[in-house]
Amino acid sequence: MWRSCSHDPGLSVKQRTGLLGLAGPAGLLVLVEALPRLGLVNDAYLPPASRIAAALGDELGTAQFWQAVGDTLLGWAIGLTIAVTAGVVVGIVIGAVPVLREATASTIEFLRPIPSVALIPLAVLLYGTDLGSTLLLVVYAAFWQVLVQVLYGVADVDPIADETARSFRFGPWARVRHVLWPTALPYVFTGVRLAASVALVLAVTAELVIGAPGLGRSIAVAQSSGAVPLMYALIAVTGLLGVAINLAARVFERRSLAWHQSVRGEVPA
Amino acid sequence: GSSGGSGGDTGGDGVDKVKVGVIPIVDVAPIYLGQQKGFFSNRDIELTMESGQGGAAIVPGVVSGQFQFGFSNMTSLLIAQTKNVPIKTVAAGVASTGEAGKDFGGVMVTADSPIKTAADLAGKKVSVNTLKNIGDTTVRESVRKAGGDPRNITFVEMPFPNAPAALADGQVDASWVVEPQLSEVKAAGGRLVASNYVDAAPDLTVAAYFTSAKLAGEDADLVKRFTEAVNESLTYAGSHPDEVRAVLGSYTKIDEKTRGAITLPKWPTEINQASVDTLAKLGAQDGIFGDATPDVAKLLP
Amino acid sequence: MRRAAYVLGLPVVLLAAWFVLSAGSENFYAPPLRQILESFGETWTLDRLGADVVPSLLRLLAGYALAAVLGVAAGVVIGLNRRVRATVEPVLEFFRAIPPPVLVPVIMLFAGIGDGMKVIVIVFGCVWPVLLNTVEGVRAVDGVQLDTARAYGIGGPARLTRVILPAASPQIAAGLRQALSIAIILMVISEMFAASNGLGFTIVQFQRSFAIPEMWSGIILLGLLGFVLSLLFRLVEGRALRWYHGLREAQRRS
Amino acid sequence: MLEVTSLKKVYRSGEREVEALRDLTFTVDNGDLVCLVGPSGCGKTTLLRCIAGLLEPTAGTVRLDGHPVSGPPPGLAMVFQEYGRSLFPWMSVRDNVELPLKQKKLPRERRTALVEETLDAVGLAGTEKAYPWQLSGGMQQRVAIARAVAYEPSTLLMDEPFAAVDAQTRADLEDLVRALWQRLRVTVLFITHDIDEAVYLGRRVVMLSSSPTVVQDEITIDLPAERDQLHTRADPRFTELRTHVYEQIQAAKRGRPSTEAAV
Amino acid sequence: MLEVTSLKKVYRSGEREVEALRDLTFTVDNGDLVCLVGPSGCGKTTLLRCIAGLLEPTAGTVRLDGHPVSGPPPGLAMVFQEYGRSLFPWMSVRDNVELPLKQKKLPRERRTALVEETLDAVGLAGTEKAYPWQLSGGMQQRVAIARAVAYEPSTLLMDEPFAAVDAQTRADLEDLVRALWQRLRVTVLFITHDIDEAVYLGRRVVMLSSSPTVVQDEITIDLPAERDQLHTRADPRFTELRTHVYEQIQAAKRGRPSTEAAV
Ligand SMILES: Nc1ncnc2c1ncn2[C@@H]1O[C@H](COP(=O)(O)OP(=O)(O)OP(=O)(O)O)[C@@H](O)[C@H]1O
Ligand SMILES: Nc1ncnc2c1ncn2[C@@H]1O[C@H](COP(=O)(O)OP(=O)(O)OP(=O)(O)O)[C@@H](O)[C@H]1O
Ligand SMILES: [Mg+2]
Ligand SMILES: [Mg+2]
Repeated sequence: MWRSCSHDPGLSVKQRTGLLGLAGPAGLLVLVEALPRLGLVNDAYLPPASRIAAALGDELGTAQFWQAVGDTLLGWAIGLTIAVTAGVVVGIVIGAVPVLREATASTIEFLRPIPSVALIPLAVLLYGTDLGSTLLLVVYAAFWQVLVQVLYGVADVDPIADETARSFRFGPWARVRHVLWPTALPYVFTGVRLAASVALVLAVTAELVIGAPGLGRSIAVAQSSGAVPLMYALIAVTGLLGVAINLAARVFERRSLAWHQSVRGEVPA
Repeated sequence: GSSGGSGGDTGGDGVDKVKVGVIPIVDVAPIYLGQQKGFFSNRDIELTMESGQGGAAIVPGVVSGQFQFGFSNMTSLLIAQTKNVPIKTVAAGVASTGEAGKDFGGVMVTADSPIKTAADLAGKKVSVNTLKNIGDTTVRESVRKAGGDPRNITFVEMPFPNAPAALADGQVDASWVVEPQLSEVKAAGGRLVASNYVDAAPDLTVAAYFTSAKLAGEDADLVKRFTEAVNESLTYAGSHPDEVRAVLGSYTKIDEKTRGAITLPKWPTEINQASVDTLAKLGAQDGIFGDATPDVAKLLP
Repeated sequence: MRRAAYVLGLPVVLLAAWFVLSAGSENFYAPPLRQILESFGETWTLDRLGADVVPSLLRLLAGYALAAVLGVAAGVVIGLNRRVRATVEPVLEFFRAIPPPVLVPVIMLFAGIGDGMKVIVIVFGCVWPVLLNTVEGVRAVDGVQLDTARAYGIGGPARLTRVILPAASPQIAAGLRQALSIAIILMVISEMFAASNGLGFTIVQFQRSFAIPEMWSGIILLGLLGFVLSLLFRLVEGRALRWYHGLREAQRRS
Repeated sequence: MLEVTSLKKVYRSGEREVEALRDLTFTVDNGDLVCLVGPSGCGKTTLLRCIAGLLEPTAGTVRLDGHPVSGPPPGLAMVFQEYGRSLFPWMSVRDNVELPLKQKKLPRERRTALVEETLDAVGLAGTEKAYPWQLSGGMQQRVAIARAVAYEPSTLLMDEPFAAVDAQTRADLEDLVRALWQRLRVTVLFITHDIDEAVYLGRRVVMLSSSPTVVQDEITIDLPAERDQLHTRADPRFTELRTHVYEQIQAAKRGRPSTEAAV
Repeated sequence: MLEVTSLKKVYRSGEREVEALRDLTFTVDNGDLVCLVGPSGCGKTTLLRCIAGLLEPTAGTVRLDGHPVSGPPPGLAMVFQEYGRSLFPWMSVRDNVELPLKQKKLPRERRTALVEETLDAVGLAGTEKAYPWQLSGGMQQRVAIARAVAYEPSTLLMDEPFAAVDAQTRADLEDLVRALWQRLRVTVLFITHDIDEAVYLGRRVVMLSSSPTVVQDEITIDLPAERDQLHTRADPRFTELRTHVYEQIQAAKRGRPSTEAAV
């Protein structure tokens, strides 16, 4: 007899969550397969999922592809590391010192919305089409994500917790380490996850627009060559990279935030 | 060999390391071919191709010395010249075939479009890859020549790869595209209504290789060798279309069938100065240089 | 007085430094600040503002508002329901990682090339911080507060509007704020495709036509715009989250 | 009638496993006022949460008027031990008290009247516009009490509701709860640490053992229904009863039922 | 010596202005144990915060051993009324207690010994690895007490530290505080609502009036230094003293000093 799998006592919660997680992408695949097949969109411009998959299959065999993935990930990882480190340090210093916070607020607000794409000429000027250009854009864009989250996180410190620390005469460093940091940590994680994908977006965009080596350039080449399935395949690879990065971040977050409300209990629906 | 700081880095064995900013499209096939054939290494040039998306990314790279040479269309170079960007062309890049209906770029419409001739484009929505550049000025000239009124054409900016879809979807009435999108639209049943490069000027020079004024002044020898190598490549490419089609596969993803079918441009070694003058005139007419007038002589070698 | 000093102090110092350091600049792409400021006045005339900045602003606001509504709504649903979260999270992460510029062609397939497309591009890019922060905020609502709501039969819409959203509001605000600056970035990106007016379009045109001082003046205008918008945002946030800031400051300052 | 049958609750989180309640059975008649006492950490709060339908028991059932409780039943109000966190910091005192009434769809005038009346009864007239975090601990706790009282519940669960208020206010609030109970005949289940308070307030006192928790003992408080702070507490029977409860609790802490005879 | 001179504190937030303390003057000798009682909301917590240097008074000064207090002075420990929020939810019970000791740079063995000893003393042996939010209210409060005690402060400020624990545990903790005080001669300032507790614990009791707050009265508890729960509380002098305090508090609530003669 058929039984709904979500009631199958043989499945653990984890497995069930995993299955649900697959349902979403599966639905997306079906949609992309169906839309062009049913003629709802022209399959020359959005080919069915199967053809995209085939193009991806071909591409997986080439060294060029892996080189591009490697280049993109390298730019992403270095850029993200710099941005997160800088964002956290600057955020905590600024957030913890009210005077600094007030004095820098307007400048931060001014610099933040300057689109990183506007920095392209500057990047090319400084670094040509090397990794440096990508890094400049990635760091600039990802930095703000982390910084803002850290600033909000620092502001969220429970006054009583902070007073407790002060009453035991924790020094500034100990207060940061034991009160500020744990409180801000959930925000930092959100910031890092935001920054991780923004960094990926910017890495690919930079490659796309400037032409630095990486997946973005491959996408641009595929696009200008009219290799539509390949273009979508590469876009999908970008997306999959994002999913993988997020998964890793989630696992790490769960480990570090076992005490936090969002992890310890679920809001009953 | 050179010693100037801005020149290519000189390797220990007297070889110049040279970076060229190019757009990875059909137009630059000769330089890739020439690299394969050793035309550059023969002249002690170790060539690296850096791909950039259009002049906006390449020109600053050349000016700042990140690239020694770059590839750009003539109108962009003319615009740069009017703004006193310190650059100078060093070699021809690519030219129109000069044959109406058989050029590597043109204005396309869908099969069932009411637009029959270039004159019908008047009052319509036409996509070009970049506004206020070589595309719209030459398309206007086509319309003018066909007896239409180019003033109220609405030009929409749309990267070439996106144009076929937009055209098929009816988002634009006509699209100016180049190869390989030209073949793509044709394959989908599209019709050519104007060969704008041909209409603009006979044997129009569409693009050129350039360098910074600084490098041109400091390392004339390197520039000379580069120009020679490019010219040899252009000539070779002109006479070996099959090899051109083959080399396209190495730096683009154009599939083999399309590579066989596309119309290749002409690769003369001389920049057609008359056609550049025409481009300058057309641009001035359409107001893309602002108040200034380009000094063609200052730009060309 | 003191506030003004705080707001203007650092920017003035930085601008002065830029002015002095760039004064003798020979670099074509980094002209002296004086020249940039001169061109600022010439470039951004009232006509220009009306023709380019206003349409951009309208797209920006439409996209931002839509993203805010969508992000909060979806964020609440996803945050409240573990199953929904498990189902949609991978897909969302997938789309989040795709750079908007490569998606524009796909969006154009469905939304055409008008303002609709640009608004969708903005929504697509700036919905993520709102969504993510809402999800996190909703998940972190204090358990005792939720129990209180349940015990008193505060359910349905009231539970949402009176308990969950206010409790998550500080974090939602963080997301909205980040979304604002991303929205501006995407406004520029979206105007790189099929546009014929707009601030982003104009800046890109300046860049392409080598009008470098004008381009810099556009970037400065973008910064100013972002600054003004974020000031407005802070004003609104300050009012909406008065309780929160009060709560945090209560013991410290009073 | 409230029936708690073989209730068991085990908290599991990671490797740590705590048996908060082992096997609890008792009933509370409608309109009764029962005080629950027991050592700290024995599971009183856990029990109250299960009764309110906020926590799912590991085993056993809770029934209210014959219906099994799965979520918070209508007409139930609860005062949480964590009074500070149970108030919504984004609402003024007035809004905190009024919100549940809005949910009950009471008309505006009735709501206003109830809010004023109860805030006055707990001695907080004049703080309507303040935010909870602008109040002292005891004041916050009284806001939480006012909220529960204004709700006019048919069942009222209170978890150490007077822990943070001073002796005098506490006495006043005790009388308030008794008056309310007598007037509206609500069923009250009241957790306290104060044995005198339990005896003074309750019609019955249920004593819980220390962990693993079972019902240690139960007595009916046979003091007259009319009680007042001075005379009732001076009553020799009061002293007898409180001594009995005290001894049972002592025994509970030692971990076995007292062998002394029941009162 | 702790000297509080003409202390005044006005809370301002927006239009609302609350005069929590009007004019408070009193001293606490080194090694003294003073209990503070007063109506709910009269400003006891505010006073303690000012003494701890956590809050800046509007007027007046606090001096400790002659030095004006501007930040938390060294050797001071405080138990907060909001015990739940004063524990760090991201740390286990052990880490919560140990962290201040680390800050004091005590060697590891000493820390371990202190943590175990104090957790044991407050009846929480065996919960070291739990997170605070996995504990009952009373247990959380005892963790906060253990943290302060383990710190071996020279000045100990406690804000209703036993509010959430049961009578028996409370009695034990009272004896713990007295033992600690006698052994280490720490200066203790202890806020409570329980008049019996104040009299049983203190060497002096300071009574605050209701808002606007001043010192209503002060008495020295002339009970023998050796106290125990059974005999001391049965002492007739104990009853006299508690009645006096009770009457003063009653008077305080009525808003004027009692006219009755001092004891
Ligand atoms: N952050 C604040 N903002 C405004 N008013 C406050 C604030 N904190 C306390 N108050 C007010 O100050 C007065 C004294 O508060 P405090 O907490 O010191 O009282 P308390 O004696 O500790 O009372 P309890 O015994 O109930 O804890 C109260 O009226 C309270 O409303
Ligand atoms: N969320 C939780 N996770 C794990 N254990 C818990 C949790 N909540 C409570 N416990 C444990 O359950 C037991 C009973 O806790 P409960 O809060 O019911 O006690 P209580 O009788 O209310 O105590 P108190 O009088 O101190 O408030 C305690 O040992 C506590 O550690
Ligand atoms: Mg409890
Ligand atoms: Mg207090």
